[in-house]
Amino acid sequence: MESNLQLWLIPTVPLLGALWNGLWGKRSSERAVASVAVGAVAVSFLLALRAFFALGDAPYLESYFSWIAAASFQAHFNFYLDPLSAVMALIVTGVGLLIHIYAVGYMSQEGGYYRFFCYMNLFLFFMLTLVLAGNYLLMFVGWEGVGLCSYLLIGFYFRREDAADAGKKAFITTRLGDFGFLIALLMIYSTFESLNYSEVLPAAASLPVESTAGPLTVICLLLLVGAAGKSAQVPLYVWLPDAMLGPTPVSALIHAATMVTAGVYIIARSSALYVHAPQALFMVALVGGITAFYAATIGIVQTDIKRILAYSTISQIGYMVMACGVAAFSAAIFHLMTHAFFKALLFLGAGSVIHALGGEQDIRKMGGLRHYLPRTYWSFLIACLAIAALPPFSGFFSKDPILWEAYVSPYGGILFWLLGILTAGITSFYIFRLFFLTFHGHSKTAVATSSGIHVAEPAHHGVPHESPPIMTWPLMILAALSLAGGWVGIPALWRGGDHWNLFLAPAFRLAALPTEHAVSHDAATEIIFTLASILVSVAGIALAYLLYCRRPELAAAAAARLRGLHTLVLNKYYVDEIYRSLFVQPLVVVSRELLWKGMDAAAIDGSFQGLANRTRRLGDRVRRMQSGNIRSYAGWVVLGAILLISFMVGLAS
Amino acid sequence: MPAWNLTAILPEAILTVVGIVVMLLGSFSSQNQDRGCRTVTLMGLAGATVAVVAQRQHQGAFFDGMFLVDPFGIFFHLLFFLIAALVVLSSADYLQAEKLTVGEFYTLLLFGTVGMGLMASANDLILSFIGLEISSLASYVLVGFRRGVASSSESALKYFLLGSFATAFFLYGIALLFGATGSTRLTQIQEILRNVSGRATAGAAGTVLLPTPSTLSSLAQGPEQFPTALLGLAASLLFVGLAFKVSAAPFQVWTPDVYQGAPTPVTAFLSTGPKAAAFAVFLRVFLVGLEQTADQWSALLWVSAALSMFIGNLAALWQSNMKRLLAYSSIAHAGYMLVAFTAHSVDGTSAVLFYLVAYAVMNLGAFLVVTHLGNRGERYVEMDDYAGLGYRSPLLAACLTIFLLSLIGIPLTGGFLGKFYVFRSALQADLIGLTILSVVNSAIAAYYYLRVMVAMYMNAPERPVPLEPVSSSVGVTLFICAGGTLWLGVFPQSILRLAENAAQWLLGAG
Amino acid sequence: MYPLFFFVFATAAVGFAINLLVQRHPIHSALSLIGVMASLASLYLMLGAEFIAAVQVIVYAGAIMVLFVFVIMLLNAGEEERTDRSRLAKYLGMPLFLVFLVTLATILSRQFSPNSMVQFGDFPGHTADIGRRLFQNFLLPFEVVSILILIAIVGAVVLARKETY
Amino acid sequence: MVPLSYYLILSAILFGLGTAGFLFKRNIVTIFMSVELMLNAVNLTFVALSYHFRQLDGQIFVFFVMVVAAAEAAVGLAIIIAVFRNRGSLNVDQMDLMKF
Repeated sequence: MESNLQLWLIPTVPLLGALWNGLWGKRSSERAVASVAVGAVAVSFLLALRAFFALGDAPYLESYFSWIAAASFQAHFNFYLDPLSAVMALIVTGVGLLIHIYAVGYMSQEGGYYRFFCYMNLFLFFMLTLVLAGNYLLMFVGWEGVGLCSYLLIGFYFRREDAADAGKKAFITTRLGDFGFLIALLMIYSTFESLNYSEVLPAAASLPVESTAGPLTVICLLLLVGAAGKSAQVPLYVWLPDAMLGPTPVSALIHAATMVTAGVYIIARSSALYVHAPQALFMVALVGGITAFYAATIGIVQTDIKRILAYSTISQIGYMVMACGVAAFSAAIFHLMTHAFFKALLFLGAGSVIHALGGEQDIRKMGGLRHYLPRTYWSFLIACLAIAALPPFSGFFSKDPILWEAYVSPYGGILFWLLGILTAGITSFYIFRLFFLTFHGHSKTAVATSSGIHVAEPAHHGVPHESPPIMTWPLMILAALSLAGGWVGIPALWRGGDHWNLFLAPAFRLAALPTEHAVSHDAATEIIFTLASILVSVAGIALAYLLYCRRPELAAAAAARLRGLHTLVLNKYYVDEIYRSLFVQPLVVVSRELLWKGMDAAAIDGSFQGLANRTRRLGDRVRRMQSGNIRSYAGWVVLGAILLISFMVGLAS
Repeated sequence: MPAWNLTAILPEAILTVVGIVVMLLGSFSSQNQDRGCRTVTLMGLAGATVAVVAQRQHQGAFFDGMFLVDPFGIFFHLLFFLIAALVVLSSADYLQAEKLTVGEFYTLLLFGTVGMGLMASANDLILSFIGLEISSLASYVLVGFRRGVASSSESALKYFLLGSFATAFFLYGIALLFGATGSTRLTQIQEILRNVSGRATAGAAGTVLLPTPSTLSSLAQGPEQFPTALLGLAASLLFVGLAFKVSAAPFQVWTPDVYQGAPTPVTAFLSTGPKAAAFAVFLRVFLVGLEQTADQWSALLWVSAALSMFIGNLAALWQSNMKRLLAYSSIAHAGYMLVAFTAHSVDGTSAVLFYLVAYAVMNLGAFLVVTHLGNRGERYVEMDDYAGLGYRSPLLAACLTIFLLSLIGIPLTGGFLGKFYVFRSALQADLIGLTILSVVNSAIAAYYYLRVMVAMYMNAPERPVPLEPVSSSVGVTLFICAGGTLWLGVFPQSILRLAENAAQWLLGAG
Repeated sequence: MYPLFFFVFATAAVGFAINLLVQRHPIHSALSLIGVMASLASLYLMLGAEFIAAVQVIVYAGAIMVLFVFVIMLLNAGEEERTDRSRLAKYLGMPLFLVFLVTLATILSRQFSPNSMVQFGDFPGHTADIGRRLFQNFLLPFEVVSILILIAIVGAVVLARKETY
Repeated sequence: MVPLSYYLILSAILFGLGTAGFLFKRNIVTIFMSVELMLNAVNLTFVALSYHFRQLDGQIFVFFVMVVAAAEAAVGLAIIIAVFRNRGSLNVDQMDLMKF
């Protein structure tokens, strides 16, 4: 690494873009605003690409100036490039670029164009700072910054009261997590006397593995709190579904592809700490596994297209966190990347659908859109196949190692594998439910519109229409990536080169497992496991097909065709009903009544809401102390004095 | 050494003379009177700053050991002069709009600053007391400066009555400390208490002799003769007086009412200047004079810090008046500083000092926006009046956003680093419970600051509030405050080093 | 002889102080306060502080209290109304007062030995010594106090001036 | 001869009565007089301690306290006059324009 990479340029260029648009955007044309914003991201992407190819074996460090130089505390502005941060920077700028391009079309005629792109560029600045930072404090700067931008962008539609509330909810919930991070950071400093990765990570690697909870475990658990807040893990996930009130490109960029994965990144970044704190690692796996399963079940019963995708995101990040928890860090980052592709695609596709239907988000009111939105349809299908983890789509290659590691890793176990595989089945079910309801079946919207029930928006000309090319091109590129993005990591088992793991290996060298794999395994077992997971995914799709696509069509066709087949159809119908009552209905009931309404709405969301209300009520009582009466105030002073005196004198004697 | 030394009090002397000059200048009615007064005041502050900087070469104890020129005092002097200058700059338009007499306003401000300077440098409790009274009396008058307005004079009354009530406690504390140790000189008290506790193994309570002159010099009778309960009583009375002045719970009751009714620039001044001065006395009295009884008073600080944070933040959730909101937030911020104080270490003390600077800059800025938007007669100080400000006056809104973000504690602002040092020093002192409480509090606090931001950027105004054009003095002040807030967040070294130096000096480690 | 004087003046001081509380007209309260101050001046004399005793009478009882009486007359303040807007003072006031008093008195009485006695003529200091000490060791406070007085003058003018311009 | 503690207890009693006056009196002027009573109580402590230590510092403190009290009285009474002009009342229970 001889050359000077000028890493600082990567985040700074979007910052300049944000400043430009913030200062002059109001007076510029949409075209100028868009070209500045997109151009900034494109330059940043190219720079990230250059850095990626210049990457050597050893981590590359660029230090700019000393930020805090107190006698007892030092921190620098420095950036750190290793395979992990290089990959992250590429994902952030690459996906960011595509989403920016898409937003050029999506956000036109929305109002506040320049503001939107200003915030988006600002977001990229903070996200890249987070990813490239060379120490935990600078990472915290990015960490808080992305939270702030997320808040600004969720509340973008400032006229909507609920959007503003959602923004606040997101900000405050994640802040609770942020303070876990902050305290972890202080503890890291007091343990290692430094915040630089280049010093902390080797130091941590040289410490013995903590068999009982020690400082490392505490640090790791606090970091987990921070990660749970930002990455919407149980129990701090409540803000993410509400965050969907923001514009769709925001959901795609911040609440699916990049910011919400920061929690995974920080755990992977601190992998050297985590492998020396197995109890914390177990908690990570548990949180991830539970979140994955729990959020997926909720996804089944949602009807808002973006909320389904939100729960799906929570669930998929749960997967990544679980992968970290079983010390499969490179698998986690692999899934992070493929997820960024297909989830961004799903969101953008959903945005395209919403755009075409003039703002409609309820999937029960959609249907038959494949005829109207062919390009969206095909790209969406690829994304669905990818998330359902069918070979050869990218999701398959990234999800499979996680499931396998969950089973064989010394930190894993059959429990995590079961959670994972169940989630995989549910995932493919709900995503195809969404898919079939949206794109297949009858076009309900068109009917509704013509009968005048559905009041169309001005953009909606009765018939749904495909989005302009500037919106569909990013979809197609993302579709290609969702299809092929996984091929870089084809494992040896499938005669691949296992390039991904080899490439990322230097980043996790310090996190090399201190013990050998406890479970010995052979290729045959692995193949069986893989087949099982494929089977489960296919089963999920088939079920969704039967319930949401096949049945209504058959019912319609049967009436017109042979009468003899009718019984069969009825039988089929009957089977469906059995299916329904035996498997789906309980699951639906359980997940709706218990998990969603009971847990999600009442317990967790409710407890946050309740906490907020209680806090406010407490505040009301507190402010009654300020009665405005001077004599009462003097009474408080005397009361306080008496308490102080009795305490002090009581101590003295 | 001569009994008196002008260099030691040169800054105070300059400000006094300038104050008198401004007072005289103000009495001549002329066209450019306001401008002249302002220029002279600012020049005086600049001169005093130069004098303070020059004083770094002449450190030591003066006036029979009553007045210390040390890094701690110098740090506070610089802070006070900065605050005073910013208040002078930001009050120009306000005074004009409210038709208030400029000369007297600036005179009182300068005299108040002299009092604050004395407080920061005083090594003798009597001098601290007089300094406190000077700054308090000036504040009382400034609070009631809009004498035709009922709320202003009511504020002055509340501040005055409760302030002198608390001062009486403080004075009683001084008297009893004098009784317990035979001295009011802080360094002497420290010496005496060190000797006592050096011999103490088990300080027996019960009937004990007051130290007589002979015991003071030799302390021959041993520590069991030492009036520990009297010392505790004195410490708690001093605590009452000082906690009142920094508006720490449970002695914060006066703060919201006084801050709300006072003229806004005065509120800005009160929440930064006299508060910082009271902190200076607080730190000197407890970290120097009563250093040996730290295990007793640190528990008091613990409770007071926690209560201040909770009371300030919880009550602020309900406020719709910006001045009252910032008043409650000021209570909470006093709480954060007390957290670092509780740590009782060099780090903690320097965290307090740094926080004071950061808080001064951001809070003065926030109040300046409130002043400017309030318009004539402070008509528009409700949160609803801020609706849509983000579109109507983007720069003003952007500045307020910076201040609010800093008050929340977002990185790259001074407020963040301030909180960061506070939490760090608290953790290092193993105050884990208190750290968690302060973390919870800063999460609560985000809520009400965000409400203001939501109002500015996300609510449409129901009735657009008239916006006066930003004058050059307001613009310059805003720029200094906003720039300073960011500067402290990105390049904190210089201030931090000063703060650390001061803290080390105070705790005798440097 | 000494105890008798002490108890007479102490009782007078406390009695006048209680009277200050009990009286409903501010003028009566002000006169009671003058009584307290006179009693205290006598006690100062008994403690060997002649200068302070004189200043107490001249400055405190003389100047400051005259100011009070003047303001009371100026504002034509009548008897105070027994309003009860402060629930804290109404219900907790008495207990707070008693607890505070008892705490202070207990601590002070327990911290001082009964052997430390006060008697006539046992104090070495004189007024001349006060002057010397004031202008040597306490020069700075002495000078600085003038600022305080200046603030008082400016403040009084600013606050009490009528709205005429 | 009287024990020194008698003086100190007397001053504590006067201080306590001063606080009581602040809590119970309704007229602003009287409340302010209570504060003066408290300051007087502290002065007695200072003089008594001055006697005890056989040094003059305590008396000098009293001197300063008196000056401060005088200045405070001037400002305080001016504030009271301003309040009276605005509100036409001296009842402290009515001074609650701002609360909560």
